[in-house]
Amino acid sequence: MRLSQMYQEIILDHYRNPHGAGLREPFDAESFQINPTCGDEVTLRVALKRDSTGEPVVADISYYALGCSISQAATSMLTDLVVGCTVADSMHIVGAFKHMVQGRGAVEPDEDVLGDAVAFAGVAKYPARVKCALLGWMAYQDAVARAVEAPAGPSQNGAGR
Amino acid sequence: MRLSQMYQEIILDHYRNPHGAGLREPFDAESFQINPTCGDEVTLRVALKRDSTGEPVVADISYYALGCSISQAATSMLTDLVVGCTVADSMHIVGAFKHMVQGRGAVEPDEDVLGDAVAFAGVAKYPARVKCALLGWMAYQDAVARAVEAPAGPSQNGAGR
Amino acid sequence: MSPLDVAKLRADFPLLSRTVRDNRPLVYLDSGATSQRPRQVLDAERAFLEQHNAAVHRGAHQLAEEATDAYESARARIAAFVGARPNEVVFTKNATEGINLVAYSLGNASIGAVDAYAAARFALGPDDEIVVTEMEHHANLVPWQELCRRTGATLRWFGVTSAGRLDLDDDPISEHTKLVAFSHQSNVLGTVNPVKELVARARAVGALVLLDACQSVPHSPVDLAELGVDFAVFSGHKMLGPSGIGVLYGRAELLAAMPPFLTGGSMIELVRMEGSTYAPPPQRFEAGVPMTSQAVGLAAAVDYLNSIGMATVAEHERELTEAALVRLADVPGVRIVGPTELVSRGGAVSFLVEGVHAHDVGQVLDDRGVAVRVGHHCAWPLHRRFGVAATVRATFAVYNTLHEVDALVDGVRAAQTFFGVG
Amino acid sequence: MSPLDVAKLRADFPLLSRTVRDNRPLVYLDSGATSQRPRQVLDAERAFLEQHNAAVHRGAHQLAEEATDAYESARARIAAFVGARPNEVVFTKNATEGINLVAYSLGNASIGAVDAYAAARFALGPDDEIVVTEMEHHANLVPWQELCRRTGATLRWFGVTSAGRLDLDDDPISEHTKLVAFSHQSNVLGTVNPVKELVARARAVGALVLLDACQSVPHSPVDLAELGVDFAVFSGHKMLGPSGIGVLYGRAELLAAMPPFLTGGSMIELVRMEGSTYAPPPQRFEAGVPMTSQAVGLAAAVDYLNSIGMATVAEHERELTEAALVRLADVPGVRIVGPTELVSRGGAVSFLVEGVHAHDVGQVLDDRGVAVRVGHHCAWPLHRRFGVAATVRATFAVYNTLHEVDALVDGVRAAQTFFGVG
Ligand SMILES: Cc1ncc(COP(=O)(O)O)c(C=O)c1O
Ligand SMILES: Cc1ncc(COP(=O)(O)O)c(C=O)c1O
Repeated sequence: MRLSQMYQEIILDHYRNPHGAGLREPFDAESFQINPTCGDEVTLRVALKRDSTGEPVVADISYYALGCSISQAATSMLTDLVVGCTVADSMHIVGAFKHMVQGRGAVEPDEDVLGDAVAFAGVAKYPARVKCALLGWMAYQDAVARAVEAPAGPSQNGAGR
Repeated sequence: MRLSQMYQEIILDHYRNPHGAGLREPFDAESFQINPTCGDEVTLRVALKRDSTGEPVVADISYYALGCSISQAATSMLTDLVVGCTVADSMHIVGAFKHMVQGRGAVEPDEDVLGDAVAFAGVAKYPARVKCALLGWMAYQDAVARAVEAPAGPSQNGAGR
Repeated sequence: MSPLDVAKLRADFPLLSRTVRDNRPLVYLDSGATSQRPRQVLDAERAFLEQHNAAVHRGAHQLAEEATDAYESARARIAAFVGARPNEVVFTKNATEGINLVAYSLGNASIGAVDAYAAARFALGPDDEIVVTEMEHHANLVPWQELCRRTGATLRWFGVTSAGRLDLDDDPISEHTKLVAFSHQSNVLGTVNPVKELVARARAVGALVLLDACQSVPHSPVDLAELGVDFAVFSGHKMLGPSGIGVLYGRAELLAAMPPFLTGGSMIELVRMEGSTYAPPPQRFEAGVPMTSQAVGLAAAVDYLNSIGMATVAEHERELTEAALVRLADVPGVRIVGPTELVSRGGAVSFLVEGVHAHDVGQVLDDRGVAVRVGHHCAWPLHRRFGVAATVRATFAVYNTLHEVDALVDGVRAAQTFFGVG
Repeated sequence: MSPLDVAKLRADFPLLSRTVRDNRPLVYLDSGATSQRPRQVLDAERAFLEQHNAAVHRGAHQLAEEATDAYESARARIAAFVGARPNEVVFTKNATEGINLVAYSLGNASIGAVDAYAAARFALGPDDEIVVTEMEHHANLVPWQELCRRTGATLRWFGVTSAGRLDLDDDPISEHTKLVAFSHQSNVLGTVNPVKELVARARAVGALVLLDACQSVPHSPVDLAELGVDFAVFSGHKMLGPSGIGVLYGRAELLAAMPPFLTGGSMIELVRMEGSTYAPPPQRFEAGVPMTSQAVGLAAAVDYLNSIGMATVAEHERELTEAALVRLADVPGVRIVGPTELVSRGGAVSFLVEGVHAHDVGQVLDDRGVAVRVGHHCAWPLHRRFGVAATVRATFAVYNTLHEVDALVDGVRAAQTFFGVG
């Protein structure tokens, strides 16, 4: 059954018990993202700190999400993967995740980089669900960009001008 | 040859020697009509008088026309047919002419009413030329309507608002 | 069932016999988004293109005559289908363009030096109001928001009751109202709105009425003149016809007085560098080379629907809707969003499955070959009104069967099982 | 002749083998108005409709995925055909809509409370000017007249020399100019305008450039990025593709900053009753269900043209044009309106026959099976410039032959004989 390729057990687990859910303080930047086709939304905050070498590191990700199993599980898994990473490393993971889910099933995911998130490889075959998987990840990317540019203050995806 | 059905000798005669051409005074109303597809135009003036019973009669039609053989000849033939008629009779002729040329070749023209203008029956089979045949006739109809409403003053077809 | 041989009719629709996802027969329940085309429509368009194609209203050669005849004959047949006269039918690319056409034409009457008559009749300003409803498709909402932004007018709206009906008691129509725009049938709730009542209220204050007939014209007999609306729109692709064509109906007298929207070739009377005047309707509103073969295809769709009979179409779809409502109601955890009884109700059936997001329900259905729509169906404010982001929506057309309704209901149960909420 | 097997290629075009008027073989010389379609285009559209049709960008089921893929693949292939990126291609119903889109978007930036950035960049007011040319098709003239009327801006234009070239010495471009809009190739004169020179002049004053590429893209290789224009439009039906679809090209950065034009479904980001925000381009400019099968058909047309090679197409049409110019020049009493030499000249050949009105010439040609266009060809000011109401126009496509050029010239002589001016 094709369904179980997409909805792997680990995805359903994260969906039922999302990691790191809820909005917390303090945070350096916040991003609000929506999926205009289905109305799903996520508000995601990122808090950064500096490690011993002065490099920025992800201290916390907190979020409030309305959405399907895929979008909820993907956001949950994001927090597992990037909290504690340097910002630079986290961007590498985001890049690999985007590459995989947008790859139409033709991209061999790198488990070393993506860990459990390779479970989303099945989503890549369903183009309409790719945005679901990316919702939280795009919010993270946006929030980090804002945190690095000008700390604090909420935002919304800027396409609406 | 189908061409000669359309361009009957009498049409070509009127085209080469249009009757009543030129703009004359006095006149009761003027109408300017264009064919928006080809840019042909006619300016047509009508002068009315009253007959012994007080009925309005067409005293003169004068015109300046730019256009193809069909439109020029049709205007020329119009003047032959309606100058001297009562306005009411002329409207009957206009109606019969329109009916014939818009009839797609399915209308048997009434020679008693249309006289030489039955020569335009062939035009009815060429929908793109119907507007040519009607250009001067529509100008006449418009000018008469104006003359009856409010004498004198030029006009243009009113579709452009 | 109705006296309709659905199996025979389905044979006219090549796409319906295909399979999806590991060879499952397709169960197409998304006709509210776009319908499939019978080969009669495909054949009509192809025959036109192989034999008569030319630019219409422009040429004097035989092909141009034939193409113009085909195009205008299509207009006449489509007009007759909805009780209109040919010169009251303007071809647009879709219903959305039709609504924008009216909105921009009113906007154009409001700015710059247009003729005084059009300005007096159609201009909007800060004292004026436009009334819509909370159940509108974005196509019948956003253009009015934008028109208000441009003119300073105010947008007001009828709310929606929890039963999925317009709240007619809280009536925003007033002497300030210039236009009332609403859908004949909601594309989400299936609700059929009380057109005559709303027309009467609009008339009482001298307001114009625009009817979004996208979801009614394809599914039941509609006579626009009899309904008494001023404008109406619908789309070809939702009524077995081609994409890329829609219809704006406007009462002749109104179209004749309205300023143009899109400008260019074929809609002019006289053009000078310094300024132009415009042709009478419908040409005034059809700038450029039009969607010729699509008009021919849409007329073939109308002929096809007529050959079935719109009353038969409506009756067949009523049976499907009834079956869907009854059978879904039997599934614990399923909640219909919209009227559950068949009074003043068409065949859009939207629902929620407790504990399973609409996208996930849709995915399970898709895996079983059942194509439905999930999301807000371009009616986001309506979904917000019901406190949800997304619903699952099944919509029917004349080619659907009761067996397909069963496939839907079975699929919903399967989704519950899969996500452990069954 | 060019290395093109025209006879073989003609077999792809079902319509070209038909007869007209008492069994005369059709000689179709009106491709400048609309071209005919090869069966490859008809087949592609039909295959899409029989197998993959669904509403794009809206559904999550397999058909919707396939339809969306087909639609976006079409966009990518069409973009590549003109040197653009996919997100720089907006589908419209025809070229006319594309020009209106830009005009209305600028207009919308000029009125009401749009975002300050768009206003600063695009708003027009009484101090501003738009520059066109006297040889424009009405589609690239009237929308600018109307935009000026709405915003108070002033329209200026390049004149045309008696040789049929732009009078570049009398240049209306100034620091007031906000936009320069002109045709790549005149649909009447055949003149190819100096795009790079005009772009340089526009750039020097910070003005935007819109290129009407309706008559160039179908006939020669065009790289819009390389030409450096900001916007360009062309129509599917003039390039062997379907009617009901056109393309607006816009530089990505500009489209991203421009306010929307048509509003409704699929172009939104967030919709509330109180107001909405908009999706990024190209979706922002594609409201409603789009012309899906038509995009697929247009991409097939592009594939077809690519398989011939646009350089080969151009060379073939150059030979036809040369033959027409030379052979018509041999006929006493025929006057070409437009350049008579082949430098910077495409294949629209318009002419006058002394003593015979264009309509009458056209009628004689039609009687012999030769389909040309007569009238002002939607370029009335240009005709006025040359002091005539109407010309006869022959236009070529890749499927025309030298034999057909002879049929044209013979027909012109026959018209002279018939009207006694030969
Ligand atoms: C130069 C030019 N511009 C614009 C147009 C308008 O194209 P369409 O009618 O397809 O919108 C045409 C064709 O009619 C044309 O030849
Ligand atoms: C009620 C309603 N109005 C308007 C529309 C818009 O139609 P289109 O996208 O064909 O313009 C739709 C369909 O999407 C609809 O269901």
